[in-house]
Amino acid sequence: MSLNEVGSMIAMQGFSGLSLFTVLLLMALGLAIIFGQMGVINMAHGEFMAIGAYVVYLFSQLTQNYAPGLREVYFVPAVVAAFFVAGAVGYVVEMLLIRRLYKRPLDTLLATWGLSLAMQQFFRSFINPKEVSAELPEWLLGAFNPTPSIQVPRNGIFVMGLTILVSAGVYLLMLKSRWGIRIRATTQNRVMSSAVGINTDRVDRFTFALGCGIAGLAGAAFTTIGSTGPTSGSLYIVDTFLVVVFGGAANLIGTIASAFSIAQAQSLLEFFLTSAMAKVLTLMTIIVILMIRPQGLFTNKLRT
Amino acid sequence: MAEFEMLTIQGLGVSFDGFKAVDDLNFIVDRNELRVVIGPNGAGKTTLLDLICGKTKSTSGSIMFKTMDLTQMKEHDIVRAGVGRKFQTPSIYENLSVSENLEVSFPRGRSAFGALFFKRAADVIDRVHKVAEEVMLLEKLDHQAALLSHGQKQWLEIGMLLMQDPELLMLDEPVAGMTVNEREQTAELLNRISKNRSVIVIEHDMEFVRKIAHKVTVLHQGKVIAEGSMDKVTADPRVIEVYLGH
Amino acid sequence: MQLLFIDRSRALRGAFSTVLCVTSLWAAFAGAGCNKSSASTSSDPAASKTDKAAPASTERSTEATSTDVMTPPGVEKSTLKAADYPTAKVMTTGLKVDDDSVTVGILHSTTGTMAISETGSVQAEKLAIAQINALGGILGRQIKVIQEDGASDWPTFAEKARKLLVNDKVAAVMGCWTSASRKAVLPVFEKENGLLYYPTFYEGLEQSKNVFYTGQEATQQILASLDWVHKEKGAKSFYLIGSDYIWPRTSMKIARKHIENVLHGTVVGEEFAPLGNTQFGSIINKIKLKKPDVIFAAVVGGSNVAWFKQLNAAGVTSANQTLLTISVTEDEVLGIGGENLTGFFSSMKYFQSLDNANNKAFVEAFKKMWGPKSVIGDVTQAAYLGPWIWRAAVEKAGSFDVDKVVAASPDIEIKIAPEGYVKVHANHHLWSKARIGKAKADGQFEVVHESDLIEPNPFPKGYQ
Amino acid sequence: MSHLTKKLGKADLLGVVVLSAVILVLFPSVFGIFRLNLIGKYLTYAFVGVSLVLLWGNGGILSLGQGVFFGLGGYCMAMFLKLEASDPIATKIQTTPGIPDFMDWNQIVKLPLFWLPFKSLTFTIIAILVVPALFAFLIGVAMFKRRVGGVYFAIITQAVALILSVLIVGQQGLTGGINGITDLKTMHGWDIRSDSAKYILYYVNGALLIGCVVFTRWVLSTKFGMLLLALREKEDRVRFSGYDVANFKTLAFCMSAVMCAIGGAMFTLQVGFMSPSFVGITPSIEMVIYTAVGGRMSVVGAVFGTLLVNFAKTFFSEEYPDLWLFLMGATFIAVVLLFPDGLAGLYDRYGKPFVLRRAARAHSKPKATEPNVAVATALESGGKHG
Repeated sequence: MSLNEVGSMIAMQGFSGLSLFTVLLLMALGLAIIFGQMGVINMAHGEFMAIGAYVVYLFSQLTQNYAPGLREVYFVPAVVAAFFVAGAVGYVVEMLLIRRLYKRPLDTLLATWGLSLAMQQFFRSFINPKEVSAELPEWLLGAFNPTPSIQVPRNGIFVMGLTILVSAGVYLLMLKSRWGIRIRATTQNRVMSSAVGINTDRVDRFTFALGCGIAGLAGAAFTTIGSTGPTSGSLYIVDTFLVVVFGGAANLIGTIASAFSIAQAQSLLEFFLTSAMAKVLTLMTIIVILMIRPQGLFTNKLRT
Repeated sequence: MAEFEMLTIQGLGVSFDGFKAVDDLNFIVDRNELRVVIGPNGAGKTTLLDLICGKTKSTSGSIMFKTMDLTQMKEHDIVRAGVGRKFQTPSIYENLSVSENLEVSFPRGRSAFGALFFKRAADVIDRVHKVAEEVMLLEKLDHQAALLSHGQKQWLEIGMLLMQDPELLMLDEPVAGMTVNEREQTAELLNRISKNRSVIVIEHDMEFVRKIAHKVTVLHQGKVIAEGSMDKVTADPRVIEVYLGH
Repeated sequence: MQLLFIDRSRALRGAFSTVLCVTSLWAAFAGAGCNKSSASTSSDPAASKTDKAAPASTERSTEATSTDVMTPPGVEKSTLKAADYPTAKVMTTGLKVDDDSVTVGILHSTTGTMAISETGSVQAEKLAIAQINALGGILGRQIKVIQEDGASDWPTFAEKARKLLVNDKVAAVMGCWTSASRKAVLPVFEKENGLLYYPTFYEGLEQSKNVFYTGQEATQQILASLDWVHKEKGAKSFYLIGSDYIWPRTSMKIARKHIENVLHGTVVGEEFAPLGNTQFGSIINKIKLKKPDVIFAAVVGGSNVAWFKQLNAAGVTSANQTLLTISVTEDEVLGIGGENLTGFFSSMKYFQSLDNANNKAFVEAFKKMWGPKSVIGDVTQAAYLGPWIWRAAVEKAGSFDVDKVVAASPDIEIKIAPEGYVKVHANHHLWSKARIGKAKADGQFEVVHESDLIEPNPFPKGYQ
Repeated sequence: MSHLTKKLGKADLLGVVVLSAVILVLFPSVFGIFRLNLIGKYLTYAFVGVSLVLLWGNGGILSLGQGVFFGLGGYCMAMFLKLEASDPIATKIQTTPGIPDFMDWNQIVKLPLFWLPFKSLTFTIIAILVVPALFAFLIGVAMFKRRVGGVYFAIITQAVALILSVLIVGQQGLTGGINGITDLKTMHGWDIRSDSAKYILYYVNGALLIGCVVFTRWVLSTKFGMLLLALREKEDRVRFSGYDVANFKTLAFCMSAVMCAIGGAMFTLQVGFMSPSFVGITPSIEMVIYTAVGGRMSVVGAVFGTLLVNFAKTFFSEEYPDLWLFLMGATFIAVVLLFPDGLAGLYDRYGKPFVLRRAARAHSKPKATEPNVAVATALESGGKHG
């Protein structure tokens, strides 16, 4: 093997790691907001991702049947729609279910698990029990070749771009906007926030909807790299939680760092070991580190 | 018996992300003394108790309880050494009855297996009754703790500490939320129990402080700014400035 | 006094909740049995239970009765009359057979993760049964169906298998999909002496008196396809990749032995991804590093979709890489997307595009019953064979008794099989052909190679 | 005079007696062996339910990895049975006779070392009790000493369950992989698949379950039990009363693990196989739900909750397979939202006032007036140990 090839391999493997990082981050962002800001353990997060994926599928079907000429462009509005549909469902779920459980975080876990079962069966009964596939536009298929020996997956670049966009958006929203201030104020002191005139119910509802919307966005993006089926969402849920917990729940930078380190570890280990061992080793390392630092990588040290 | 102070704190400091909640603090409590710590909000009073009982780890300095350095000990070991602590909001087990609350605090069967095979012997029942009488809850022994009035909950928590017969008792705002009548009774209670142990009390109610305090320490911004009798510290211009100037 | 009341209330609380629970549950639990028996005595054979229990498929025609089903061409309506086969003679072991009907079980997952795969099998089995009924049934008796849901959960499969055999006394069961579910029910079938027709291509290493395997065992699926790719593409080096469980592992073991000992090629890498794995970036890079002539793949489920999408995205397409898979049927293409598969090869015994009269009739009948958009994969076709093989064996034996049916089964031929022709081997597997299909963008396969009939060999010497 | 003494009085005993009557007398006299065997299987899940009442309901520690212990117990038992089923005569068609079939398929030619001791039943039984306890101890010490609790503990135990199931599936030569360890036949020559064996196993299982119920109630009635309840409410108060909280949690975790393992071993015996599908996350969470349905504070309730959900599952999946998951999901949500104390809570709210009225009338003495009832109810609703 020539030196050039080694270089290409390192480049491609590096991109694999980065790509996995952005995938994990996109999965985790929505949950980080919901879990980190609200303390709600949303076990149906994966199903909200599936909603996003199904929205893309729906758009793809409509395009195929009614406007085949739009195949190259339907994907972008589909992703945007995925955000709003999943967000809207999240809004309703918050209103009917989550609202009543803020004081009982472990119970949100059980209730949303029930929700996830029902949602899976909904997909199965009313959409399709089998896996479906949205027809992707050409520009998302295949690889981009910067040099003859380096192939960079286009869908990977797309997911990466989207992740950067969403992360930046979330960052600005949480830290710079009035909404972000309200959300953070509500998290830190609910009573005080409502006393100074923040409608905390509304803030909760929108925060939850935002988290779910981002999950839908992630699901939509993942139609380019993974499956769309009734149980597709459940493939992601444990990894997602680990990223959030490992990062230190209430901290966006922590989530990013955590997704990055988990992704790099897993992708490197996978390259040199078997996949099963890579998975086991990564998980174990996370657990061990969490035992040493129970509050995750990044926390705000608080006066107790 | 060697002569040493009950509690000697030297150069104690702790900071949270650069904010010094307690800073180079020196503090001595004698045997059988009832000391009251006062100071404006954020002066570091509660943090001081947290440091002594091990809830917060110090960044510098030492806390000697008799001959033991508490900064090196685990929370439960500190309690077993003889330091009891009442929290600011009454911290009792609302799901248990008053007698169960007291019994759970009895200093036997403290290991996990010990608790499993703990027998309610005559001495335990005896002690529960004695303490209940002390904290004026004898009538309520079989009541569920959740049903007690706020003041009674405070007493119950004090009772739970008395079950352990600590040599140093620390009470964070014991009369908060009490009626005038209950305050009277609490003052008497504190005077009774400080007969054979040292007690540290954090309190805002000056009238109450005057009733119980042997000596008063004033904290401000994590430092001791005055110490002495109630009359002496209330006359101290620095104390007046701290209280009025803010 | 007061404490006394507490005591009494505590005492009665246990009793109360017990009574409450037990009575409310009783109806549910015992009632399940009652309802079942009433359902199975209803007059409309395949339809009654079929309708209620059929997985929700929106395209499915709602009234699939025995009269409007299309039957295979060239099969005459059976002239056998139940009167010539008195129940006392054809059934001596307490099975659910009377003068008009015989009951069989269908046991697949309609819920849970496996529902994705097992739906097609249920549909095919119901089609075959409806056709048999339309042709006069079996020994003059109409077939009734009791369908149970294995819920993608192996103990549930065992539980339901026991229910079908012990409670419902079904004469045969069409069912199971994964090896794990088959392994879970196998002891039940052996203990209760039941009869199972198992449709999935699988790893072999099994042969039970009580099971007929209508799909390919591993050597049938693998050896011929490796020979073909070796001969046609001059392949020497292979990269093996599968999901991490018994079927891919056994298949890869057989493939490796064949590649190394028979084809004198090399295996340059072997990789097993955990089930449910969604990230193949690193594995794909490893493959690129090795530059194999052929990638030989057996990834399953949601992972399979991720694997092919990411493979395509990494620039690995049929233009620059030969890939042969043993885990992609037309069903899987739906999830993966034809555009990600175009030009890759799949080894199966059946493709929907097979060009013969049997298959054309089968596809038409299937679509008529289950909707024009239906897709038929290898396992679906194998599941369709089950009822036909059972019918042939029962009529040959002149009895529903399991022992007699089993004894009559070897050498049964199914000439109307959509895949062409199959014959039951003494080892309970089928003689069948191996076929290589080249994936097209529209989700169908173009058959590029067809072997001779291959003898099933579940315990291949030299491959273990 | 403390009402603690009343906690394990004849009243609670009666609850257990009723449960025993239902399990040991009522079910066997009404159901045939097929349904009874099914109930036996459900009752093995009830072990997990009971363990969760101790750990979660009273201790406030939610473990989403109870399946791990259920699986460990089940696998220990399965290994013993598999070795017995793999004698050289029964396996003579294998390349290496005398080892389990799945090992032979994976080119293993010698029994792995850790399988060897499982030839002994005594060792197996000890292992069923000790291995999960040890594992729980290790996790417990590591987590609780570091004060990992609440949500974090739940998620980490979930990850542990994931790791173990990935390991078991991945090491199929040693563990049987995803198929699990199947085709178990005899125990010291005794055919566990025969009807008579199923009856006996049902009773053994029932007796063990009742044993666990009694044990758990005893634990909850001791000072240890009170402290569990106490630290669920005010962990700091317990710590600053001189208790090493981590030790208490660890011991509770170990006890719950052993109970799950007994359930797992009985599962293997009654169902005839063990597979990694019990070790994973889904069964672990489902078992939490059984407990929630029965009432997370009520030991007897947990058993009934397990039976109820599983009866319903059997009924609905036979009759309305499509609806089943909707119903299951709705049940979870309803239990959490509307009846956080499950069946036992429902009884408290609707059944008990009725019972109390009856009791009051029966005694019809002037002392038994309304205020007394009110106090009794208030006391009751707090100290739910039933």
